[in-house]
Amino acid sequence: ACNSDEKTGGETEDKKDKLEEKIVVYSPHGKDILSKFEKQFEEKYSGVDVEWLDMGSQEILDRVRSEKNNPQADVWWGAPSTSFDQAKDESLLTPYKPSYASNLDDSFYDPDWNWSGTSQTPEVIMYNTKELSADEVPKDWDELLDPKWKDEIIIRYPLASGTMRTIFSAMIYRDFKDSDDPAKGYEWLTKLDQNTKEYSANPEMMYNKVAKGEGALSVWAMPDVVMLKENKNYPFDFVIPESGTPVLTEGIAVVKDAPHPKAAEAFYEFVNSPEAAKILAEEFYRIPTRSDVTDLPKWITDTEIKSMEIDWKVFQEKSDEWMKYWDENIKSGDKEIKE
Amino acid sequence: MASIKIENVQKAFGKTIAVDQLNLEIKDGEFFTFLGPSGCGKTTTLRMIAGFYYPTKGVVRFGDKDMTRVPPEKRNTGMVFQNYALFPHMTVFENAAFGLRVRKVPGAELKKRVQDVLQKVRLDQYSDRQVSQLSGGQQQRVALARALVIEPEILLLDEPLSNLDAKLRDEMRSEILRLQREYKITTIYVTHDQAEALSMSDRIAVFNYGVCHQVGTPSDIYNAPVNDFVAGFIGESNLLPARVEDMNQEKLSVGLVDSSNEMRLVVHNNPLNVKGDLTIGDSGLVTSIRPEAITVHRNDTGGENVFKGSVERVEFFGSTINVSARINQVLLQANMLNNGAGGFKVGEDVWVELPAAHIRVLPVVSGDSL
Amino acid sequence: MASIKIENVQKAFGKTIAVDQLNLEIKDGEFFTFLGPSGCGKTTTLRMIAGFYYPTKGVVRFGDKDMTRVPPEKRNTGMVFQNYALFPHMTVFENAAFGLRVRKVPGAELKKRVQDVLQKVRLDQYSDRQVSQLSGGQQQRVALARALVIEPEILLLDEPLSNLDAKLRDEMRSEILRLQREYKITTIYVTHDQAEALSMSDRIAVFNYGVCHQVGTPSDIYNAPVNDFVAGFIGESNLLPARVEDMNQEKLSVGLVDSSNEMRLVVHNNPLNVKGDLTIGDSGLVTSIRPEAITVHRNDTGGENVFKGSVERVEFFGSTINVSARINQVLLQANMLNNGAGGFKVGEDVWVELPAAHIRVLPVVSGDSL
Amino acid sequence: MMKNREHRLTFFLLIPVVLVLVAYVLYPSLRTFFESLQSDGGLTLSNYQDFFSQESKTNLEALWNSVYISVLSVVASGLIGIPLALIFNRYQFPGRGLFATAAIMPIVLPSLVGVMAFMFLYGESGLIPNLVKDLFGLKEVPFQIGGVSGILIVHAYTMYVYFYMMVSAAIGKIDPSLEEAASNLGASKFKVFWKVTFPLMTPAIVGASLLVFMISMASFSAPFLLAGGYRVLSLQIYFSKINGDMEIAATQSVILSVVSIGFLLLMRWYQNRKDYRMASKGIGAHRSEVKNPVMKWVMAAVGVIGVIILLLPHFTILLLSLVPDGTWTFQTYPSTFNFENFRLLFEDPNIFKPLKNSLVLAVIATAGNLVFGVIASYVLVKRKFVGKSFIDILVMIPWALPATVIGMNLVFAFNEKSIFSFGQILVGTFWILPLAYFIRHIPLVVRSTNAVLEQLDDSIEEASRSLGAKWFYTFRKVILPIIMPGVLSGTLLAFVESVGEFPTSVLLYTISNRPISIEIMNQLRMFNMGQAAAYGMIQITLIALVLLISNKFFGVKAERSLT
Ligand SMILES: Nc1ncnc2c1ncn2[C@@H]1O[C@H](COP(=O)(O)OP(=O)(O)OP(=O)(O)O)[C@@H](O)[C@H]1O
Ligand SMILES: Nc1ncnc2c1ncn2[C@@H]1O[C@H](COP(=O)(O)OP(=O)(O)OP(=O)(O)O)[C@@H](O)[C@H]1O
Ligand SMILES: [Mg+2]
Ligand SMILES: [Mg+2]
Repeated sequence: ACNSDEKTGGETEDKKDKLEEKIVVYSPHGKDILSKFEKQFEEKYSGVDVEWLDMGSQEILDRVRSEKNNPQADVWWGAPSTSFDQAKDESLLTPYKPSYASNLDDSFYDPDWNWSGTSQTPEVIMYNTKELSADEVPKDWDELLDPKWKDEIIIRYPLASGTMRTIFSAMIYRDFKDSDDPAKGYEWLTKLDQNTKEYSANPEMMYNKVAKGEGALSVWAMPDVVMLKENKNYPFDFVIPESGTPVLTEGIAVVKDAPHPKAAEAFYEFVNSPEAAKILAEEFYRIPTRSDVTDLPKWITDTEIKSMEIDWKVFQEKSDEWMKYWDENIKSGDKEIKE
Repeated sequence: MASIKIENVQKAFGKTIAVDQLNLEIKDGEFFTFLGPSGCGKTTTLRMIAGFYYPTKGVVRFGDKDMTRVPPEKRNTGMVFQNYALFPHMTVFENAAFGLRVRKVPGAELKKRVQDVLQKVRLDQYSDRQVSQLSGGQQQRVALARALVIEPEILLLDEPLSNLDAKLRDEMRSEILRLQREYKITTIYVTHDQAEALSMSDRIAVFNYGVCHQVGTPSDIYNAPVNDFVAGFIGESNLLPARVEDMNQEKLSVGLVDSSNEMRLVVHNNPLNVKGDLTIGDSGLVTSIRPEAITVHRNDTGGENVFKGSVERVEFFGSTINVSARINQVLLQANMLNNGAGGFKVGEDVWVELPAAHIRVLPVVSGDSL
Repeated sequence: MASIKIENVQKAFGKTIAVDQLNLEIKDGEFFTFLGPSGCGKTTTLRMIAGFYYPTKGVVRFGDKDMTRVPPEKRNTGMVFQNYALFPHMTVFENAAFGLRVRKVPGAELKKRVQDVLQKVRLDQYSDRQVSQLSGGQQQRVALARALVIEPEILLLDEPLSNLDAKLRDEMRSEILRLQREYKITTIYVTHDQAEALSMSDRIAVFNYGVCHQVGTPSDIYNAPVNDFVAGFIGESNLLPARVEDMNQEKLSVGLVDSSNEMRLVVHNNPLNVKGDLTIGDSGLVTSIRPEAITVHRNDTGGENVFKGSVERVEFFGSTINVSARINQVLLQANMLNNGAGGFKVGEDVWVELPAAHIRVLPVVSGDSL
Repeated sequence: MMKNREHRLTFFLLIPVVLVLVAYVLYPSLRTFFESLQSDGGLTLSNYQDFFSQESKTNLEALWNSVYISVLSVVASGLIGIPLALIFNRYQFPGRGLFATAAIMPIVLPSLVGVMAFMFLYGESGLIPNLVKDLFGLKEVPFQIGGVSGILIVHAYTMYVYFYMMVSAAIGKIDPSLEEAASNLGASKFKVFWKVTFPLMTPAIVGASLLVFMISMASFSAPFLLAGGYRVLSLQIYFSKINGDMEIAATQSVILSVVSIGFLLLMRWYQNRKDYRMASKGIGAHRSEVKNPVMKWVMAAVGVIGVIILLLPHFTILLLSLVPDGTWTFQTYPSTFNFENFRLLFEDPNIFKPLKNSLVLAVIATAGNLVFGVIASYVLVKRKFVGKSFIDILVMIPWALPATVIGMNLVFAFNEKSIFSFGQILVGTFWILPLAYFIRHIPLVVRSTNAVLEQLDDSIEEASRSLGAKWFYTFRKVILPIIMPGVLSGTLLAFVESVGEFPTSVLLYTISNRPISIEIMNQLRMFNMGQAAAYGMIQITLIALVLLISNKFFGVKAERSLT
């Protein structure tokens, strides 16, 4: 009913006194981040009650999809851009162009502004520092295929994981972008599969196994690795592959037919303000997308991320097919029977 | 009001026909008994009256009201189930009190009535027991108490005393009768104990294979059975296949088939002794005579229907003695009181007298009545 | 081998003592009957023999072997449960075949034996029915067939015929007896039917309240009961509280307490008629006389023990007639055959004769035997 | 006018049952079915064609694996649950009551945390294998779970409870004289069990088998966590969904429920061949005393050891909750223990809100289940009407479909106004969750009530009615107390499941009714294993308390109807 707001992104600031009394946020960011921002937002816009539901990004997509006829949420904060693209294709989102649009790199927003990026997540090679020294660790993707890592690699089961899907798709895409043929990539993945000891069903199990030394290596998202290392005392460190790595964009979007569109936009702006980005970076290990955030923590400024050139459109089109192929043809059946 | 009419009722379980073409009228306040061999459809009929089965065909009426499809709880019948059907989760007292609680009888009266009835069935000191802790006979008495206490309009008793000893059975019998007479409860009673049936009932219906053969007062049934099945089933009877050899207004002479036609009996030719119209040469008949009507003599007394035979078996039944004597292939049972008169010995020669007044000539209906 | 010894057995359920101080010896191949009122401990005793209960005290032996704690399946007993205990999930055939299957009897023989036994209990055409589709009596027969077919060493029958009609009961009785004699199966039989008990048993044990009062042959029990309970429980008996008024070597004169001491009976003074040593003035006794021993006359016949009274009730029991006559407050029951001799009428004056040879003087043990 | 009153009664009892089933089960499920017929905008069977003709045969392989795992799960759960039920119901030994209750504890495990507890216990770096390794100085861990056997172990572990509960309820209803008759006829203990006791428990075993079969068909966490690559249908559905192939997911769901329903029909056929009503004359509840004292203690020991093993995962969760985050990462054994996790949890002033929500939701839903389940079960078992099989299938569908599918169905059905929701939009309101739990657990109560109702002799009801008691009075005062053990076992299961329910909760919860399972999941997602475990412990304690209390009640009731 509120589609008229579609193109009025810039005016939000002016109308903030007319915000709805409430805003509902779906987000996988967890209690800590969400309650912090709830408090800050409510301080700023008194009279607006922030409600958030904390759940996995896949569940958010399910939920938004199934609530299509009767949306409950206003803002969906946090998911890889691919999820948003999927949601966009199912027209679950309302385009909104934020005030800071000019501070976003092209790759950090949807051309139609259905979503925009809030943080970037480079994928890295993660290793157990008790098992391996920094010199031993593979420096690039291809080194993972070295037979000496046989049964040392533990990987999160890729189908259910946005991170892993991105990495696997990227491995195929490296060749595909030129040859338009995934065969080479499949071959690469087959070799990786041969070195892989186990596919873990969820990240916790993967961390646990790598930490306990059941395997020494994995591939995963950098902020998580940093967080585990810094906050949870896991014996982890990471290597950014030399040849470049896919960098996922985590985004935010306004849900189509959101019941509280104005407040939604205010929140959209709020959590991506430079101050917010800084808090996210410092306390929650998230690398901002905005180019105008200064004073970032050392772990961000010190790491040089070589981003892989990726056409996310292709990813979105092909990755289901690729993953399906991997699932049905590459993944070796004996992996699950380990006794 | 509480008369029961069963009109043309049939009950089939799949292919088995348990009750067929039943027509009964049970009068208000009557004590009516169903007699019949095991599996003949007594329980099935009771259950149709209680409302647990719907007849496949036919109508059940109480008074003039069609009750065929009225639910059991609206019939005000009290039933003692053949398998007791006690409530396992209740004590003896609670079992007995159930019907009264349903009727919202106030506490004090309820207590009194239940204690009364439990006392009548000699279970007063068991009232707090779980029913599973009772012996078989005690359980049966709980079932009886439970049905009696509500003083229903119609009492349906399915072998309610089968597991009680003779003494207790006697007491319970009088109790049931007392209640029945006092409150004019129409009572239908199923029993296998013929003495019970004959002594208690106003009328009796005799069943076989789902069919009712005869309805009548105890002495009707006993003394004037309509066919060989009834004669054979109720009480002991010597049933001997026979043929009409000769007849006149007064007497009939019948030849016993089993005796290679050597034995002829004289029978009074009147409706009490002869069932149906007969002519000379008729066969497919039996003569029936009760063992207790037969007298056995040590010496030839002469006279009508006296035959010489020899003792083949002597059985001792407490108050009575049963003597089986064989006369030309025919085995006859005679019953006599054990009044100290010296018993007969196996092999001894005796003269057996079959008083003509006690012989009945009946049609044969059942293949297996003998 | 399969003799059974029960030594000093007691069985208590919590505070209820169901069986106390029981000592029995049942001989190999004997047909032994338990008689007693409902709840007296018959089933409990059977269950101890079958091995379902452990005695609280005492020992159960088969032959010389202590079986007290041997599990039931090692006892080779066949039991007909008072509640049938049929397997609801099996057909009639499967129920009957169970014991044979357990014994691994080969298929063809098993089939034959089961069909045989089902035919004997007249259930051959029901063999494929689920037991829930049978009538009460049919179920009881399945229970019987199931126990008989295994031809056990010991057969325990807990009121196995209570729900059968007289005809069938007769047949089943003979079948049980035949089997018992043929295979020399030690059999313990519980029944409430005294005629059954008296006619079938080698010996009988009479129980009351968990205590065994008398063990003996049927005629022992019937003709020479040891106390008023046995006399009163087995058969009908006129039990009259009495006091020894006078006695000599040959005769005893006892005064009936109820008659305000007006009636005196002459009793033969020998062990058959007098139980225990008596002296003049002894009370706490009863005289016992069977109804069938009493003769009722229309006119004064004179002689010993003849009293004038009047008829108070006449009951018709098929083959017999029961006359109750009152003589100076004392009510006497007399039994006579229904042999056509004209019945007595209520109120009529009669002379009642109590033959001295049939009167017994017994000690009183039970408060409630009357 | 109905033909007669009995039919009318059946009819009246059927109305609510059918209404509820049509509104909340059939109607939503049909949406899934139609979804599965959708492809390229039209209605076709092409999705099904694809399913079966797919080149790589992964779907067929998954289907086969699912069936295989489910059958094995049924067998394994039965092998644990039935003996435990026998031991705890047939033998009296010290502490029996406590252990009998403890045996229910596996269903108390929060699903994901529970499986993880298993990994911590028995995985390659798990406590037990390493303990054995260190104790005996082995070079390698002697064993570890994972793969198919891992799934089976976890399934057996969590699902035997269905057998345990339902068989326990049914055992008490078996007329002991039947077993006595069998042993009297010479059957050994084993034979008695195999030929009499076991067949007489058929309704309970069939019920439990159905529940276990279906729940394993739809089981998600265990195959996913323990054997991520092993293809089973429930995972295929999940992957199809996250791949965005909603039609394929729907197709796979439909096929999954068809298989489950096939199993249901098979079981029904098996059970209906025979009669299980205890129809002895009188009440043969003379409890047999024949007990071998040695056996008794052996049994007791087996039972107790069994229960200790069964409680190990709970201890593991306790352990995890006492280990502060970050101190048990690479170490084989934890070294630091304190209440840090609990402290962190309790700092949040809203900590008790989810607890309260879960309890309230579960109570509402379970109350509904109780009423509905008992009526539905009664109608199904004791009344005659046409279409019984259909109703039976409808009753089981909420269990045959994966929980997420049920959740989605509900969303689709109730995010618009409909008569079934009294013209309200239910999605986004408080009531959608209790409704979801209610629907989800219909089969539990119905099945467990069926199990005891099948054994009930009809003449008990007749006796009551001939004494003048109306049907409802009879039902309340006679039938219900007798079948109480079965009703309670189902209700307890439903309650416990409701408290821990996750897959539908996550789709349907709102701010106002956020349940505890969501909370645990979120902690887990934030890698707060310790706090998740602490939350798990709170949930376990809570449910354990409820169980203990109700078991007291249950025990009293049961005793009265058994002795
Ligand atoms: N489990 C039990 N708990 C308590 N008392 C019991 C139990 N079983 C039986 N009794 C009592 O023990 C006594 C004897 O019972 P038993 O079953 O042996 O009687 P019975 O002689 O077989 O009687 P009936 O002829 O009525 O079957 C009865 O008074 C009964 O109430
Ligand atoms: N549910 C049923 N299905 C099929 N046949 C049945 C069913 N119930 C009873 N019958 C059959 O109907 C016939 C009559 O049964 P009913 O119970 O009325 O006999 P009954 O006269 O009470 O016998 P009993 O004296 O043995 O109790 C029997 O042959 C029985 O096998
Ligand atoms: Mg019957
Ligand atoms: Mg008994």
